[in-house]
Amino acid sequence: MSRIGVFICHCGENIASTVDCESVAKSASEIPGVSFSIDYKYMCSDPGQSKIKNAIIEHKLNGVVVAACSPRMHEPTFRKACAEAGLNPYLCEMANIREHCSWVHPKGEETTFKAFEILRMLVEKVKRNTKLLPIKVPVTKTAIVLGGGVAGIQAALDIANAGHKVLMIEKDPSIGGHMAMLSETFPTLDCSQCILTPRMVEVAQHPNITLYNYAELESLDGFIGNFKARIRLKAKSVDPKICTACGVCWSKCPVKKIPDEFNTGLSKRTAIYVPFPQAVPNKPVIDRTQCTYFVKNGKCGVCKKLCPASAIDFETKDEIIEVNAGAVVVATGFEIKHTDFFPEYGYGRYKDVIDGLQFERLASASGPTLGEIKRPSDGKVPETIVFIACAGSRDKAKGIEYCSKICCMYTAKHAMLYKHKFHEGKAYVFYIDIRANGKNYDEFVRRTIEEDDVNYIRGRVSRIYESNGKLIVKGVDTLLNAQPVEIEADMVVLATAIVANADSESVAQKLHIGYDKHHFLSEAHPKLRPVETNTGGIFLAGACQAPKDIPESVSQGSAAASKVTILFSNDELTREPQVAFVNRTFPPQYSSCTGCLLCIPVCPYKAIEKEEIKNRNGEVVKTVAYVNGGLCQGCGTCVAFCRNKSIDIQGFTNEQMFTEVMALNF
Amino acid sequence: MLNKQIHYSNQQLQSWVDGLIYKGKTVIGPVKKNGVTCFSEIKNFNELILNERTVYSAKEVVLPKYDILFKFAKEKDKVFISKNENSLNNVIVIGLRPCDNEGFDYLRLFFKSDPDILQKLNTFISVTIACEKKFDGCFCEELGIDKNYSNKTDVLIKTSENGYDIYFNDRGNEILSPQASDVKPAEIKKPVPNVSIDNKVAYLKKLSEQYNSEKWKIVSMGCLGCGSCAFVCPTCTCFDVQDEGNTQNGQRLICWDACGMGLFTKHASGHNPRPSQVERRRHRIMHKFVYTQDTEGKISCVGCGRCIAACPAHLNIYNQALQILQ
Amino acid sequence: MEDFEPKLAAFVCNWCTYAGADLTGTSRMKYPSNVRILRFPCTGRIDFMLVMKAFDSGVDGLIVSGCHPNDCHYTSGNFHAQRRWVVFKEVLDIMGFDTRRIFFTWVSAAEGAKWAKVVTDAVEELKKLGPYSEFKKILLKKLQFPLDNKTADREIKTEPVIS
Amino acid sequence: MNIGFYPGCSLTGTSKEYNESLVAVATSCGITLQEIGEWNCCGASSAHALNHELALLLPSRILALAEQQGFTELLIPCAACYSRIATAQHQLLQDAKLLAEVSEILKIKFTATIKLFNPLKFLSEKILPLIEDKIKNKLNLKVSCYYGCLLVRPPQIMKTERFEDPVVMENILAKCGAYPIDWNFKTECCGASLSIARGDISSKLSMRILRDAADKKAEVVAVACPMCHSNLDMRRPDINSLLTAKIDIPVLFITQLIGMALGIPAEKLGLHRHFVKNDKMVSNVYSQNKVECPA
Amino acid sequence: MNQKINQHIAYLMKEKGVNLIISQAKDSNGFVIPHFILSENDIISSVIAINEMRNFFAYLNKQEIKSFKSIGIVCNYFGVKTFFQLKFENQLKDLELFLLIPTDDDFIEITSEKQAEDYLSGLKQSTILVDEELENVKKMSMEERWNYWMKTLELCTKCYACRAACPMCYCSSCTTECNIPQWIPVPASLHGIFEWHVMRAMHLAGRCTECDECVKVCPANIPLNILNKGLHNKISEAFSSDDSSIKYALNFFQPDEKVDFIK
Repeated sequence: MSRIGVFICHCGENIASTVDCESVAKSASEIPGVSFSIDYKYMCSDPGQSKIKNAIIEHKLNGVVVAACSPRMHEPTFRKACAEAGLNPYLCEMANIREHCSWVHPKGEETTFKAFEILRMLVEKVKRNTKLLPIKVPVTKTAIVLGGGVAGIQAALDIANAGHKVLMIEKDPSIGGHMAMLSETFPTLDCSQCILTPRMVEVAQHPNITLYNYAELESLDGFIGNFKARIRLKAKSVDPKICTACGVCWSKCPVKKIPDEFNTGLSKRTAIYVPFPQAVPNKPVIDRTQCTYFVKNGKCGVCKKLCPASAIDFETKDEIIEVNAGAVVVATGFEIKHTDFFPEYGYGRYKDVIDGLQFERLASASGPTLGEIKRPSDGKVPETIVFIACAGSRDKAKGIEYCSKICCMYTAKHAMLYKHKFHEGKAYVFYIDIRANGKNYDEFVRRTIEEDDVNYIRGRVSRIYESNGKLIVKGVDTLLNAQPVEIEADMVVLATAIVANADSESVAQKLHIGYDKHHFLSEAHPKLRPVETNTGGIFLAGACQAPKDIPESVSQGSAAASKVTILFSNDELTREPQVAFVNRTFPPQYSSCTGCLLCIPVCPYKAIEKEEIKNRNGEVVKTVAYVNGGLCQGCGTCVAFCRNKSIDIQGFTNEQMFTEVMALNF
Repeated sequence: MLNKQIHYSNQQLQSWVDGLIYKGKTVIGPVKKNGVTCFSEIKNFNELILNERTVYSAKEVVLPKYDILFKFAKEKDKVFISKNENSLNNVIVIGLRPCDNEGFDYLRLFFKSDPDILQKLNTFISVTIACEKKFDGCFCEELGIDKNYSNKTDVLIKTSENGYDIYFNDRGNEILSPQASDVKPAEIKKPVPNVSIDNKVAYLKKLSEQYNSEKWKIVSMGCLGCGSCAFVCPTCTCFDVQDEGNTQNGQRLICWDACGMGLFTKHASGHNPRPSQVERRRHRIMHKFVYTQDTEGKISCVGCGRCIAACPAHLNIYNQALQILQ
Repeated sequence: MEDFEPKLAAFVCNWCTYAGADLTGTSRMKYPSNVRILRFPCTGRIDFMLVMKAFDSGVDGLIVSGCHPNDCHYTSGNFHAQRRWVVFKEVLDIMGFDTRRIFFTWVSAAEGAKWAKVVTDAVEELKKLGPYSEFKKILLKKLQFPLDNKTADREIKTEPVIS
Repeated sequence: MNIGFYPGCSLTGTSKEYNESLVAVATSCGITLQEIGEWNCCGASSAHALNHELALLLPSRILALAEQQGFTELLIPCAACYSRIATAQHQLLQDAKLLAEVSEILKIKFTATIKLFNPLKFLSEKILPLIEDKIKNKLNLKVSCYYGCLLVRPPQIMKTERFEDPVVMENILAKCGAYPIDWNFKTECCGASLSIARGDISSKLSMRILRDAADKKAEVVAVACPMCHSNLDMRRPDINSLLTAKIDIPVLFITQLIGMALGIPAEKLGLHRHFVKNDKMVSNVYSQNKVECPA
Repeated sequence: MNQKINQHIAYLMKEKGVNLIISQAKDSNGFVIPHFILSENDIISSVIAINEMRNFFAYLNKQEIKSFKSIGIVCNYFGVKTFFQLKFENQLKDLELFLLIPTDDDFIEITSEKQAEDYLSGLKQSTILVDEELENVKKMSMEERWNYWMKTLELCTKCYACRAACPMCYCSSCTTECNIPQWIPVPASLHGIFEWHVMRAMHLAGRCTECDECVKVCPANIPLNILNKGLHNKISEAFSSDDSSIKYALNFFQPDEKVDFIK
């Protein structure tokens, strides 16, 4: 028999001004099942709450309905009060007679009756409420950081420094990502290698961080706090423990014609190689697609013979290891469009039309030209360079309508570097708008224009073509009363668009997270939860979510790390018990679920899986749906979807909603 | 006992029925609703369909598919109840067949201890039409029911050369109110009870020996477990009681139920004494031919063949019984 | 049918329309008091059976409202609900049910004014349509009281039972 | 094998030689160009600047007539006509209501799904596979292929491959033994639309095109559009007036070059109709091998 | 069944260890009824036109029939459609099925889902189903439609023959049997019947294979299939932009798709 306490709040005058609380309290006491009903001026105040607590103890209530403001406001308060009085908090419901009744209707008998009817519906619902306990999910305190760029490194270091284990997975032979390829970084022009390499070394040496370089995530299953990941360690053919990185192998390797990815194709590398001098780990790797031993099955093997430490073994295979983790930080970074993407700039035919990253390599001291700006075609120092901003970005026709955010800044930096290295050189920058909105950013661009007299032309470049050794750049200057401009340049640098990695779609599918139409990974909420995703326990950092510069990537790395440390702050994850469950019945039927599993695609959180019910000697008796309490966020879409009502959701069960709807009429 | 006899022409019969309706009697007869023949109140004679066997039996008149037993309401702390009085006085059911009357006769035996329903069964006046030919699926003769004679009715109409010979007893006399002149004592050939029927009934009783035979499995394979055979059968009486309403007021309803359905014998614990269609089909056949011989003293199947027509797989209950007995 | 006061229920999603109705309250906008609001975690949770039960309990109209597409707190609840309503509305249309009495809308947490307008328009429309008498005819059970010839059967004292 | 043929006004007027050479090349490859009956002007000259509805209806009527007369494929050699008809087809296929309206006005029921051929598609899909073994005279001329604008723009409708740097003409002429040169003004505008209003601007633009061809030592310029030809050939005196060093590179239609390669006699190809003399270049092409190919 | 099928049935039972064939036969009054073949001598030859054949897949929901493990079913196009849909819904799990589809004098045998899909895609079936009863119901005004349905549904006695004969109604505990809460009123009052038929139509939306068994078995011959056909047409027309790999439209959605009646 239900013994329900009804507590009607005056909310000062907010409710009492239009609703006659006493008569509602009186008529509430007549509702069958209500054994205590009072009204009070401020229910949410301390005296108000103690009235509730005393009533629970004194009248042995097994259900409480507080008729006051919106549950979105004070439901936690009143539920905590009931819990303190020993009543399971989920047996307390709120009837919203303020926002939905007293404030929006005139004073009168009609409004009082409506308040009573709202109250009665909740009383009927409370009669069907059951005791619920928050869900406890164990948490494995190891984090996986996918991607070794600056964002990944920052996240890994923060999590490791917080005392948790980190597994970093990097698909290239060395960590460092795109930042390692840069020369200097805006706005302070400090050398990218100098600020990044110490961090990379710190990652390599950190006791809590295990670095899997030249490795990819094969699959990820499980849910927040209990992920099971399978990592594919690509065969390096060189045993890092024995190898002393003496350099004999990559100096003697006969295959020297492979375009070096790190130097963006401006120089060549050998089949066995270390991407760049400051690589971490600084051990070589054999590129099996190019090495003649693999391509012409066993022809060469020079490196193996010459290796003093005999660390080279061609027979090693890809290895798949299984790890457990509690959270995943995705920091897989970005790619840029290459010059062949632009028909109007020659389909990538002209050697001296290069992209921003290639210019970075030219300007970098460890680059192919050791920091000298030289034309890739004939190696001469270019007298005139034209920089073209927004190459591909903000261009609907090219399908990239967003702004790549950092090109204005690095174009200004490139121009400044060029002028510092070659004072007499002439630099032009074609731009639409200069977006320099970071700290000291605009000052940096003004310095490029005023001190290094790079002249900025506001206009687009329509075509580039080569004519007797010169690159004719046909553009327009929209500020000088729209005069067409034609510049004979020695080199053209395109600030090409930043796009998502080619494999970002498959990574997102492996992690069951969303991605937008440009294949950037989708955050849970653009403003309020930028580093989280819709899947619990998976966080984002850096340019994989959207184009961003180094300061932002680093701060997102730290933000994701803080989310992970919050998750790992206690051993168990407690969650609201508003979670779906598939019903179970007595043996021959085991569950009313027919196993049609049509509900699996309905769940936005992929919380519904197939479960095979086995009998004592292990045979599968029935396959039914199973809701993973850890992942379910309690939206209830599956409950309304299930034909024979086999799935129900705690807090909004079928029976509760049924009685609430039927209480509508009386 | 049908002791009197008069002769009506076609026209006279029609004007008699229209007269009854005009006099305010409720006349219920077989009508075609949306392509389905069932017993329902008629407003004039030519609504009647007299040449077909109805899909739904006349049991509907006495035991409707759902009926309100009583309504209840709670005021302050008292509960008030109002019984539902719907008696069948001055109701005339026309278009019955001899097998229907046998059905009603069985119902009178079955409900002998339930005053309300018994009172209903005995108040309405039944007008039976003898069958010339058997409809498809009928097997009343095999069960000893004479298809063109029934003494368990108030009025019996038999077609003759130019019209109808009508035999009636004194209850029938009230509604016919014939002129004395054309009333003749009924000379009607009462069927001689042939002995083969009694040993047919005894033969059917042997079904209980076959209770555990494997043949039930084969016989019941075609049964899908729906309720259509029970709901069209004139002698099926199983019912389910349901309450509808809310915490203030509501009503108690009695509605048809069928032993064929899985839920019929399911216990609250989940155990089901008749777990599969084999047991359910066996129960239906045994109930119709064996169990009622002990309780009511006669088999409760009247051989009307309605269940065969309504069954999704057209299972023939009589042939199946014989098949089990071979 | 001026003096007819329609009985209107509203199935709303907790994250958007319920919050929108709260906002209507906090900004003290007025709307007719015929509506009774029921809270659901998401429009995805609104079952077509519950819509039928609403009409079973004698309402004259029903508002079903939730987050705008792509606003759903659970990302796709409203999309699934939308597809279900397309099919449900079709079967009611074929059966001749008066689907004008079901008002499907999207009201976000910021659209307090829109919520007031939705309720006012709904009540206006229902006043024009009048009570849903055809459907109530077949709802024979609860609605034909008080009892005609009632006989007191027994008294029930509701004294507090210490469980 | 026959194909619907829409000559348009220029092929029957100022560029008669394009028509003659096209027909000659087609017949020698066994393709009959069947002119569609009572065709009307495609509205290229001014319609699309003055009246959108007229600009749609004129080409739509051509599509309707072709479909009505049972053609499944339609060759439109002039780039301007092709651009107008292809744009109309694009609009009709995207908007069923518009198609219904237009067929209502034209009183002809049609679906506008006929396959259109611009000169490049026709040459590469229909002619190229056939002339492999029919080459009589190797052209061995340095040729710069000029595409102009209408054959490649707007890319969504024309759907030409590598629309900024097309290579279709180069491939065809290479098969005919010519040496196509890589130059930069393939798709630059020759100022055709201003040729009447501002002759000076179109002369300057055409001059720049020819100057680049001359720089690259081209011996002949191949074109596939009457307007390009008229600007580069007919306007040569004005162009030369802007230059210190005269440019006398002849400008021929690609069909004429192919015709010469197939050995079709010069008169049949209308080579004598050009302003810039080309008899010296033509004679040494034919003189390589004396055999005259039968008419 | 024709000669070829009978021989094949005999072969299946002897070699392939199939121990039950659900065939079809005509009874004395010409009704098509299920004919269960347990051994060779049960095989009979009866001539049934292909469109007269019925869909007996509902028998597979019975525990006693499932226990035969390896079963053959004689069926027509709708049978194959049902088989494909049941396989799609992970039913018929531990059953080995042999579908025998009689053509004029020969037959086609289907055992796997793939074969069923090819067979179905072979027959170009229009996505919009034409049914003149549905047409003239749609033409009626709302009141007429309501009265039409109240008149037809009035005869329903809730015998649940439509549920028993429907192969897609395989739920071990149907929502009608759920009494906490009592979703569907048990008595056959007009309101109870209305809610039952709306629920049945909704539960079959997008899954019904239009074999019309429900209409054939309904003693009150209520035109149930026009509800299913109406929904089938609505689904294929409203969600026509889903690509063909989507077999069930109601648990799928296209990003930012719009519906007109939601303001």
